[in-house]
Amino acid sequence: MTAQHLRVDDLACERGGRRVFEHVGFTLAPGGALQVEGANGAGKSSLLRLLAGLLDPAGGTIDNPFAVAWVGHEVTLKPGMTLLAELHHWARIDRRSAADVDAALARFDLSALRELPCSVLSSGQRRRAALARASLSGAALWLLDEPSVGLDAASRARLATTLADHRGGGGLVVAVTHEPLGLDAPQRLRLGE
Amino acid sequence: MTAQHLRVDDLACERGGRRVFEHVGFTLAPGGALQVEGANGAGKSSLLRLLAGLLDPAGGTIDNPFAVAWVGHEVTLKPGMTLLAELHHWARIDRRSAADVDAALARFDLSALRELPCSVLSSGQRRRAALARASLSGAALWLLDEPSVGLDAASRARLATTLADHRGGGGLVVAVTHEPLGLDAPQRLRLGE
Amino acid sequence: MSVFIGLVRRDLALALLRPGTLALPVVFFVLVAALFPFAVGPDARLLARIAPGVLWVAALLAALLPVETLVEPDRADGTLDQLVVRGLALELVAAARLIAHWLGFALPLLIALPVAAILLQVPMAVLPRLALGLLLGTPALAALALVAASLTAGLRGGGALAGLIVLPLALPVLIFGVGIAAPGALRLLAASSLVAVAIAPFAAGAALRGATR
Amino acid sequence: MSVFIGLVRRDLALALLRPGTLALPVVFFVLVAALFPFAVGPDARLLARIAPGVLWVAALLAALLPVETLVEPDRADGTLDQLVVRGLALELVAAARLIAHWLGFALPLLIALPVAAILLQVPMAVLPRLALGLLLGTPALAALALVAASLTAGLRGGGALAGLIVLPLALPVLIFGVGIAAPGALRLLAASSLVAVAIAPFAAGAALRGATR
Amino acid sequence: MHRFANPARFLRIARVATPILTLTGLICSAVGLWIGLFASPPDYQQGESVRIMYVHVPAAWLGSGGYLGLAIASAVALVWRHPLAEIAARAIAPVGALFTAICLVTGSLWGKPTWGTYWVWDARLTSMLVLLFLYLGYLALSTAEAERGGGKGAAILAIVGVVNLPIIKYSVEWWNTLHQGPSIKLTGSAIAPAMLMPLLVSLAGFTLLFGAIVLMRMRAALATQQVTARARRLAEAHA
Ligand code: HEM
Ligand SMILES: Nc1ncnc2c1ncn2[C@@H]1O[C@H](COP(=O)(O)OP(=O)(O)OP(=O)(O)O)[C@@H](O)[C@H]1O
Ligand SMILES: Nc1ncnc2c1ncn2[C@@H]1O[C@H](COP(=O)(O)OP(=O)(O)OP(=O)(O)O)[C@@H](O)[C@H]1O
Ligand SMILES: [Mg+2]
Ligand SMILES: [Mg+2]
Repeated sequence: MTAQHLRVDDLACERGGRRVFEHVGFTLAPGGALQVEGANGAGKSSLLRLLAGLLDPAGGTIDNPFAVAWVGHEVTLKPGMTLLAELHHWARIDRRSAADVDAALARFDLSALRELPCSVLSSGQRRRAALARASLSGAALWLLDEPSVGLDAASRARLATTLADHRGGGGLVVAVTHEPLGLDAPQRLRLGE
Repeated sequence: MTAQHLRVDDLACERGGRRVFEHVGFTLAPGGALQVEGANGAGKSSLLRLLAGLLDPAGGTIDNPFAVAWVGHEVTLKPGMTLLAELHHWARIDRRSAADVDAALARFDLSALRELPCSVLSSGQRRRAALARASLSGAALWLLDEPSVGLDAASRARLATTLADHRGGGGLVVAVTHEPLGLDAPQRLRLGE
Repeated sequence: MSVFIGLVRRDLALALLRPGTLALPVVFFVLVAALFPFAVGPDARLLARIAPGVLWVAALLAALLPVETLVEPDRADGTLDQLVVRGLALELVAAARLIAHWLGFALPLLIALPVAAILLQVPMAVLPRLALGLLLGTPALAALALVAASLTAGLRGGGALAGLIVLPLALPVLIFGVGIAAPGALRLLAASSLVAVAIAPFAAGAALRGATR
Repeated sequence: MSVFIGLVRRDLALALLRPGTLALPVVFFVLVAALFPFAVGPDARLLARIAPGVLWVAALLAALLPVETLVEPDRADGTLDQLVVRGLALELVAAARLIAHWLGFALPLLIALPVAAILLQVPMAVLPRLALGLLLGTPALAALALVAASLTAGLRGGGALAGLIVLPLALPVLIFGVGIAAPGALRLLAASSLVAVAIAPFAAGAALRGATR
Repeated sequence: MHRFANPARFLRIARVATPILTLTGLICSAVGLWIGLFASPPDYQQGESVRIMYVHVPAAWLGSGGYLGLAIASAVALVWRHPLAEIAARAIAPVGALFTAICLVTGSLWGKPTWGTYWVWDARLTSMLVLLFLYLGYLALSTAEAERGGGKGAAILAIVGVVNLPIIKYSVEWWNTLHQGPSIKLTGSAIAPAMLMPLLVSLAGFTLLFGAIVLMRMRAALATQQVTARARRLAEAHA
């Protein structure tokens, strides 16, 4: 039998009674990456929500055998909590160790900020924290909504290598973006054409 | 006598008791643009807050004779309100006409969405709304924090022309960004070096 | 001035978007009124005696319910920044919010008053005086709630913290309000409302300025 | 299971209930109890008689205070999304939130009880019964508040209003609560709490699933 | 006003003042309490229980006096942005709250034998209770603000609270008070010199101790402030 794939077939999406897109289909193998592009409002985030099971399809099928890590537009950090406490909380839910947390912090150069309350982090530092949370979740399929937004050059490089490593380990990436992410040879999907 | 300038001299910034940057100074003439760059956490947003008077300098002086339009990291739209209601509200405060609102909506290609509640707008549509609010405020000095974040190619082009028009009319722009904004011949300021 | 009215209108519109916020105090108010007859038993005289006090405490506590959503959202989503940048005095903003909050919280309460009064078997003759008392006293409560909300914006433990701040300051209002039978109490009530309403915008404004920093 | 405990711990931490800061809500309750003597006068016998009512008002207030911040922030900032994506049942999340909410207001209330009792001149003999009544009844209040909060999360207009419809269901609990002297009242309290707590996680979970869509 | 603005100078002065205040304070209160508890006559109607007075009354005065100090410090912090004023206010609050609590406890302990109950809703008792609540409100708010990284809220609250104090005092008119009125005046006190003397001595002692504790807390606060700032710089240095 063949390895498992993420299979999406003839997918249609409605938001607020309006058909946002339809006839979207693709297949993604382990190690693969899909880069989703399109104008504002084309339905990129909606597609990600469908893949994550956060939204019900208006038509078509999604066959996703993989565990999912989610980085949406919101960074989802509680202001009062320290960065470390936040990551530990999610790591516990994902059954990951403290070592994994430290590794993720280091991966996005956040180690020095670990004790700061999230309310004082800068926008890029927050985004990096959200990426760190996904990278330590251990999930195979990463769903990233404009992951490079607000990142400085160094962090974008880190993101690129992190994504490459993840794919190297057989992980899958579906990333929405308006600018290159440094994914090598990604499949491309343009919505709203 | 000479035209008025935005003058910043030997500025220092502290957040949470920590010195974020110091010895920052520049002068911006009407029609001028300053592009602020630097790593995450270098203090770009803090600098904008200082210029906007939303933060008190830890040292140095800011001499700003201009009215300010502010586009921060937050888009500041109330979920339940329609896009039109939001812009009308701020336009009333800025003593601008309904015609100005329509023009701003058109400028960022939002006219079709005017009746939608802000909660359903996509991230890029929201960001465009925030830019539209600034562009109709009639203020001379625009303070923009990563204005191109989440915008599609077409919207970035619109942003660039809008900024050019504003400068052409004698307006000033201070923009924080990690990527080119299409400003022509901007002064550059790199923080955190 | 037109800006000020615009702010009030806007605050009211936003409040109407979340009628749950408006209804919650009323629900609480009526529940409390419905509760006491069972607490003190059928003795009507006793009930009538405590009724004004119960209603006032209920009103005071009801004013606290929306405290966590009164200003914090505006701080978190950058609304305050937008207002400050436009050179609007936060005192003005606070004053507008105060009016909107009073309209949104006191009016429903006054409408619910007859129901509560019946539940507490308040003689109809007393009702107008009670209503008048609440009418004169609630502005002070709204003012205190606003100040507390501004002081605790963005802080942990909003509700209890705000309560701890408001309740001691609200005591005079409560005392005057309950003692409306006493001569001159109404005047004292109005006076304390005046003082509270006069001070609140400045206190709240200063607190908000701190919160935007 | 460890995940569940983790969720409760987290909710407590977010609800300011880091060990030590329990003091804040405790003081708050003492303060609420202290309001009534101001309102109904210092008559010791009268105070002792309304004491159960007072305590239940405090309980109701504490249960309702956070209604607007109990789940809505988690919806708005994407926390619910993160939990759903991890395949956690929202019923589980709701149950954890229910426990945390109850611990967050009922515990301080019980701790404050003795002091409040002195202020309200409650004979020490009655105290245990009062405490038992609160212990048995407050879970129901927490459950109702959670359901209301979940129903209103993300909704505006009519929907948000509809969420409050569950709150009047608290009335029976309150009535049993203040009537604990009556035979069988304690059993009724326990029963209503059991029912409410059993149903709430599922109702809330379903509501939350709707809110994330 | 700004002579003490610079923490260094303040620290120098405080380092000398603290032990002196502590020592004299301990001596005075020890003497006062000893005379009060053992070497002074029992009250002709209250008997031995009157001895509680030597703790109760000073505590009461320091409780209310402390709040005044708190409000003044807060005002200075708000108006002149005096760096030490806020620290002073935050140092005073818990101490004042403590003395207020002592007054309440000793008072209600005294109440049992004299009034036959621990608590009555009497104007003075009530007003003291409210004062305690004001203290606690200030404490809660100031700590919460410190968590967020500063703010003016607590200072504002302290000042607004002072506006409320006289109002609370006038609440006497709503209740007939059980508590005795002022019997100690600058001229012609209605209290036996044998009782007055130890009372005043222990009052002096408590006051000195109050000052000593406040100074200690201020020094501690300044120290931690510097430490955390340094730690922050180190952490962020390689951020
Ligand atoms: C919880 C109960 C009590 C509280 C809160 C309380 C509070 C106070 C306060 C605030 C003062 C200072 C008055 C001032 O500012 O001049 C005071 C003074 C005093 N209290 Fe109490 N008190 C309590 C119970 C008692 C009892 C039971 C007695 C004895 C019967 C008592 C005897 C005195 C005396 C003799 C003074 C000094 C009178 C003067 O010169 O002001 N107190 N108390
Ligand atoms: N809850 C909702 N109800 C109704 N319409 C919605 C809702 N959410 C989104 N929409 C609409 O669906 C369309 C797609 O939204 P979506 O967020 O997927 O766009 P997007 O491709 O992510 O855009 P962006 O690049 O700006 O993020 C938008 O036009 C938006 O107005
Ligand atoms: N309220 C605050 N209290 C303490 N420190 C803060 C606060 N706000 C920001 N900081 C710190 O100040 C530094 C600068 O923050 P700022 O938001 O200006 O960075 P930035 O240059 O805008 O970064 P980005 O590119 O990620 O937006 C950051 O290290 C941040 O942790
Ligand atoms: Mg999107
Ligand atoms: Mg920034």
